[in-house]
Amino acid sequence: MQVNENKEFQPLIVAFCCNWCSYAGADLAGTNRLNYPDNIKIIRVPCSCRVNPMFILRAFQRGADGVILCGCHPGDCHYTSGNYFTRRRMTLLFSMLDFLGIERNRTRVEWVSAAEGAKFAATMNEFTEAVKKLGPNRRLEDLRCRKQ
Amino acid sequence: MQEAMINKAKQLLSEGVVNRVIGWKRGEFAYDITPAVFENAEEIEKSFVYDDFTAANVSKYLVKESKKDGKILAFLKPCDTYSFNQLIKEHRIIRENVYIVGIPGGPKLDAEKIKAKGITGILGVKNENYTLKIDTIYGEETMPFYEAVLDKCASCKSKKHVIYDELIGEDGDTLDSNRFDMVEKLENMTAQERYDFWRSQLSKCIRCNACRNVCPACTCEKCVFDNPDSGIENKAPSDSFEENMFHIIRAFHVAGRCTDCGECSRVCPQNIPLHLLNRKFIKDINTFYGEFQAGEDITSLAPLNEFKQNDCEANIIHERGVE
Amino acid sequence: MQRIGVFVCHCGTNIAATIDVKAVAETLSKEPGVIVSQDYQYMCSESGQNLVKNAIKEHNLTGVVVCSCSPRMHENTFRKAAASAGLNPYLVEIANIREQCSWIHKDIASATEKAIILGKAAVAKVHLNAPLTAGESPVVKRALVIGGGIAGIQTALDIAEAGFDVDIVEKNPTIGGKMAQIDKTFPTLDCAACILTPKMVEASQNEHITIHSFSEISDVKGFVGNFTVTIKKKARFVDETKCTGCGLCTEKCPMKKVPNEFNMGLDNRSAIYIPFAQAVPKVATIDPNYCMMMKTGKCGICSKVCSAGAIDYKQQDQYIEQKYGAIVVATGFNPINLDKYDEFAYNQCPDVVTSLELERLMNAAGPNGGTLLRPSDKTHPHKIVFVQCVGSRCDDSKGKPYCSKICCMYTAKHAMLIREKYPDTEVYVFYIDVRTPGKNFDEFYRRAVEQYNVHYIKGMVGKVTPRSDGKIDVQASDLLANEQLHIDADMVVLAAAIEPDKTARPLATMLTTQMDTNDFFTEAHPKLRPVESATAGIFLSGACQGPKDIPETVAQASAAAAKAIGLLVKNSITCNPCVAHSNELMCNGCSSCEKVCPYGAITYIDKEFKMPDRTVAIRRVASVNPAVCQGCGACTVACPSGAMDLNGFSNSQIIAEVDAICK
Amino acid sequence: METFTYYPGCTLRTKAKILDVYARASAEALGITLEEPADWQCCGGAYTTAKDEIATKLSAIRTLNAAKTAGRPLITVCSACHNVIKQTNYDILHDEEMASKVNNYLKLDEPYCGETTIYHYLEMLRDVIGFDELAKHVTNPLKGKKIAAYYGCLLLRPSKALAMDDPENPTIIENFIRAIGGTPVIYAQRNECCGGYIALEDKAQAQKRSSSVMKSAEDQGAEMIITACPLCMYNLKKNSDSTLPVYYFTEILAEALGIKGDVNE
Amino acid sequence: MNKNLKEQVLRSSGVNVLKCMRCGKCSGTCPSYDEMEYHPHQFVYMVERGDIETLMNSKSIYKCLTCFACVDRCPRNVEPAKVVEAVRLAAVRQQGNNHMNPNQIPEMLDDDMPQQAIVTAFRKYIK
Repeated sequence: MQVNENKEFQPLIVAFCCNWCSYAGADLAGTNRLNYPDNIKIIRVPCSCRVNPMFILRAFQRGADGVILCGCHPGDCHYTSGNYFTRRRMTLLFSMLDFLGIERNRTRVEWVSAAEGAKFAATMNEFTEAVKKLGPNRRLEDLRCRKQ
Repeated sequence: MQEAMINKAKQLLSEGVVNRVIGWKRGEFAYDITPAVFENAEEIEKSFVYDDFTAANVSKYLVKESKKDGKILAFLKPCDTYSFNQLIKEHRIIRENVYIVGIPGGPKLDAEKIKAKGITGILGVKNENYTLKIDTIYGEETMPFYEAVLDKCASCKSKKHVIYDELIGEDGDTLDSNRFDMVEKLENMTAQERYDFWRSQLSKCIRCNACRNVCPACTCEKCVFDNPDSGIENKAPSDSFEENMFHIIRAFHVAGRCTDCGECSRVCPQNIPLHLLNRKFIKDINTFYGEFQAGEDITSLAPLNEFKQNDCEANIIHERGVE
Repeated sequence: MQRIGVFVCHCGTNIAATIDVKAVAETLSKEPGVIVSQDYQYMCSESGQNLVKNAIKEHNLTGVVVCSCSPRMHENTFRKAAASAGLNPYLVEIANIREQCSWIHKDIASATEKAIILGKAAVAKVHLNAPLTAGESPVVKRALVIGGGIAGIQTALDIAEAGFDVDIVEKNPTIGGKMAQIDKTFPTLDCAACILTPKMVEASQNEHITIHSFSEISDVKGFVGNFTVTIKKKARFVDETKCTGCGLCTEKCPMKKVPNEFNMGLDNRSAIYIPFAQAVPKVATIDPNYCMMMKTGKCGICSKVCSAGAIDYKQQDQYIEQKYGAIVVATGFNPINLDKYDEFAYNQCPDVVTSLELERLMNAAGPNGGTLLRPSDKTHPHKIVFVQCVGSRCDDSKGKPYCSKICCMYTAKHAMLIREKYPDTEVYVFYIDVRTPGKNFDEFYRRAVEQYNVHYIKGMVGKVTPRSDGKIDVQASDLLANEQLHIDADMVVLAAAIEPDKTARPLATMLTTQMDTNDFFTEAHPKLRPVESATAGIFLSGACQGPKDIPETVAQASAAAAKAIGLLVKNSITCNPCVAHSNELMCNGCSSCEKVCPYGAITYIDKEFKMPDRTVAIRRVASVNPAVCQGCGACTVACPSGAMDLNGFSNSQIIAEVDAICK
Repeated sequence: METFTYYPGCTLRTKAKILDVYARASAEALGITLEEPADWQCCGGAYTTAKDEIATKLSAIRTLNAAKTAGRPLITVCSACHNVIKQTNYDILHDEEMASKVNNYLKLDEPYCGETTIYHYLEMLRDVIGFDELAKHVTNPLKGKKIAAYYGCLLLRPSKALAMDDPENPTIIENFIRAIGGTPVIYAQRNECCGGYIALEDKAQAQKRSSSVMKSAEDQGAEMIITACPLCMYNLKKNSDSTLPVYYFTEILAEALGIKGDVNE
Repeated sequence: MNKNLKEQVLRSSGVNVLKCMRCGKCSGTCPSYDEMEYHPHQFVYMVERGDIETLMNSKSIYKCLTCFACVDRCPRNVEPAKVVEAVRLAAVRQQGNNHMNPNQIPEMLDDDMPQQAIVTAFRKYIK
């Protein structure tokens, strides 16, 4: 394998976006041509509360370096309360990952409304930078899934 | 105590209040005490055991037992009543089919700790003024009582029965335990140290599923790890990720439901301190969402099934404590 | 064996300029199960859809992946196409390679690579898609119009005309909005009140229209066809049902020093007030910030003089809950605050006014009874300078980037009216461009110049300095004469930019509708769906969507009404089949899912199970009501055993997507 | 007692000593220590906005770096110095290319990257001490005095870099005037140019500009005008056709604090 | 049109002259307007056209007071003063093109003239 020392580490980031706010916010970022890195790959879910912790672990297992979960702002959930459950679930999940010594900032929850295209792009830029700084995910990967 | 329990069991059977009794039996060794169902006075007389090694929580067995015909008598230690209550809350036990006699709890003994002192061939134990006299095939040995106590009993959270039909002996109170000390100690380590600690522990896991089988919160009809459709079916860990995954998901599934009975660590043949994962969640829940003790009652909502509008954001995890 | 078709759209150059669509189609053709992979100029066009339909028929496809724009845009288009070709519409997946790929990336190689990955994820998902059948949900035959300006009034009248009940919620004590404050309307110069107030009366008398004035929206729940809205009726301390609008209380009220909002603060009103003579509803309102009774407990005069006994100092805010099938947003606009433009001395000099203030100064019902007088000394101004584009067309942090659209025309109107009424008054208009596209608009502007001799000067005012002699020194550039002018003006009128009402953003949040960066509501499609929001069942009327003059606002208001009526005439709408379902064999009956369901869609039944040992066990298991379930998926995560899953977004589908992306 | 690095600038050593001595005395009375860096240089008087002008920015950077090394915020008094130093710092923070060129040139022990916080003396009064607190120290309030604040151009603009106040609707000097007991006079020309350095070459223009400013203040009933800039002082006093008295703000500050008599001009 | 000069002025000023919408507010607000042959908006437009030399040869470049009123009030964020300065620099950087000679200074001074004015003039007029 040839390693290009100068090549910047390009993390793989999975973004779960709720259909009503954040996915629409991502669309708005696109409509407004607000760039963010192609490291971000979006998976559409109906609501942030659809995201099972096992999806997040699965992404890390398969080689993701960061996972970000975006939903409607608290109080604005299309389903009225889904994001509140998300918030508690993710708080505990992040805490457990931290407890197990997994680097912080590989995971994030952000609330992005359908009107916040700019925030979506800014969040994705910022998160990608943060994950880049952490380097590749090694503590929560499945060696068998490592890309050669 | 064993005597009083046997008498109570026989009485309730003869009065027809119950038609079965769940208690404990001795296995091959003196310290090998496992739950067992007795259907008549003779069996009880013959093999019912309740002693310092009787630590097993029988509440989980009632998920199945309570669905059978007739009422069953269950002897529940204080910690077991929390598990029992939690299962009632989750509609897993039919309360009417169980007659609960509350019995005083531990501290119970850990045979591994006695063996660790080089004492083997254990035939029986006696607690005399907190000195443990151990009768072995090689003669009598002694050790300080508290050095042989199970970890889960050493940090006992409550001597109070939260549910019962009658009590044998006095009821106690909830205790100020130091149960979060070790969690805190880990929290204060660096991420790398924590990572190393858990790697050294979880890499021992052989996925014997003892923790899952004993856990009163793990009562799923079919565990996601056994279900080929769940997407995470995994029978044996073949990689560090899978070792982590199983325990993270298991802890997550019981978060807000785990009563901290400590059975998982007690039964782990690899001595992995699994209860620390559950306690971490309990500590977080207490910190973030207010004090919560699963199984304390049967009405309160589990912390993950409710919310407050001003709950903290998940990202604060990345900013608090030691990284 | 899956037989999947992949269809990659160029979207003209929208996608094809940044993504090598041929390479995407080529690469995806090698994915397992894919038997046909094509690209096409416009997949959403009829011939593009035919391409998909023909492929479904020809290859007997079991799944379709369209790599195109956002599924929020055309998912339905392709689902319909699939259905018409005999394929279950839920066997279609969209890979969003426009909004989330070609439009945000510049590098062709990496954008193409990403598009392929998104395509692979969609293919992986469609492998696991199951055919779904949509249920139906009833439509509540009632519409809500938020905002009672000319837009809201027109929309409500049109909906009512079609026979549907409609509620107007207006935050002010009266409907009428900005148009009620305007003196004359361009380009015909007819009086605004003369054409507006009959409509206001019509609205109040229409049996299908209920007006909730002095009310706000406090909560919106539900979905198209079935919204539940909580309306907060703010306490006006006057019983609406009793007040006759006689106005005696407003005359007798001793507190008369309250800045009059209706006249832009140019004069005062009493603490109990009726905004203007033709207010609808014509009901008094007490301003608790000024009412002596409310503040000190001493006074009570209004209560004493009210023969109807309508005064109620203890009145509380009321909350009404009402169900609606459709919601029309008509929240309108406001002129911007001019604090950051004090080079025009707006804060320093009362004779520097905004155009809306000038409307009131010139209005017969205004503070000066229609005589144009300077606010400072009530003298007649002889030289008036109009400044255009104050805060519009700005690329700085202070102003708005857009053209406010109405200023050129109303300034021509103002200039003309002043010259008509006061021929001794010189009028100067500093303009950057005069923008008059609209029927009879440019003719109107030319009349101001040619017939009324208004001095139009190409250039901009740079500094306004009030002087002690009462004159205002206006320093400006005259670009065509190439000189800097100093005009001793008596009044300066600023054409302040307009912006959406401040209530729009929190409202958008409650409605889960999109807004642009300027807080204008975003239409579902800028050309083809200009009066619909992207959220089904929510329509846009008037200036809340962008700057508009009155004719345009009314046209859009009627268009929004037509769209709302189109929804209300249906008895039911097809509902989302992507709902949760529980696998009874795995369900523990633990009630976790029930606890997190916001719709109460989950109940429990005792179900008999035949056990392997031939015995029968009865177990409590969850059961989802698909008509009530909205498909959020909260239950699927609450369920520890994984018995609960969601159609269209199943655990295995999402995991397949994760795996495809991370491969 | 807080300590700040204090940059007087060339004019405060010579023609504008009054501005300096009262600034120092008042600071002391307010419990602030001003410490002058050992070897400061003249800021250059005007900021060169050109991106390809590096040398003209160096002296300001040296001052900024001195404050950084001392670990203290930098206090300026003269409007021109403040403008130059603030704009320099803004460009260092926002123009990476310039920052690297400057640092390549200076070869400091550690590159200067815009770390220093800069307060104009007025900002120090507002943001560090607080006008409410200042009011408590006033023993000799300028009761009833109608005072016109003259901002000129350099304190406020370019507002992106200076960020002192709203450039069209400033309040800082007016609030200062209120704090010392006076009544501020708002007039339109308060943020227009006095003519500045053009006085050297084109007296007529300076006269025109200064007179226009003074007239505007007089029109609104001002009894005196205050400034932070020696060049404004010069133009308003010398080149305007008005007799309205002009003072440095530090002088009337010292007066309000009741220490004016103690200071040796 | 001198392409190189235009390039240089654009680079040195950092201004995007294409953002100008020709409203003339810079010239409307400029305190030195009457002293100038070419006015702020013309600087922006002439730089866009590449007509730099005309500007360089005009005394207008020494009339800007650097008061930044045009910079702050420009609705399009064009920053005309920076263009004026870039053109002025392009002029004085040419050898022998100093606008002022140090020995002219003394006669311009009076007793109260602050140093500040002199150093500023040196910055503006001389290279």
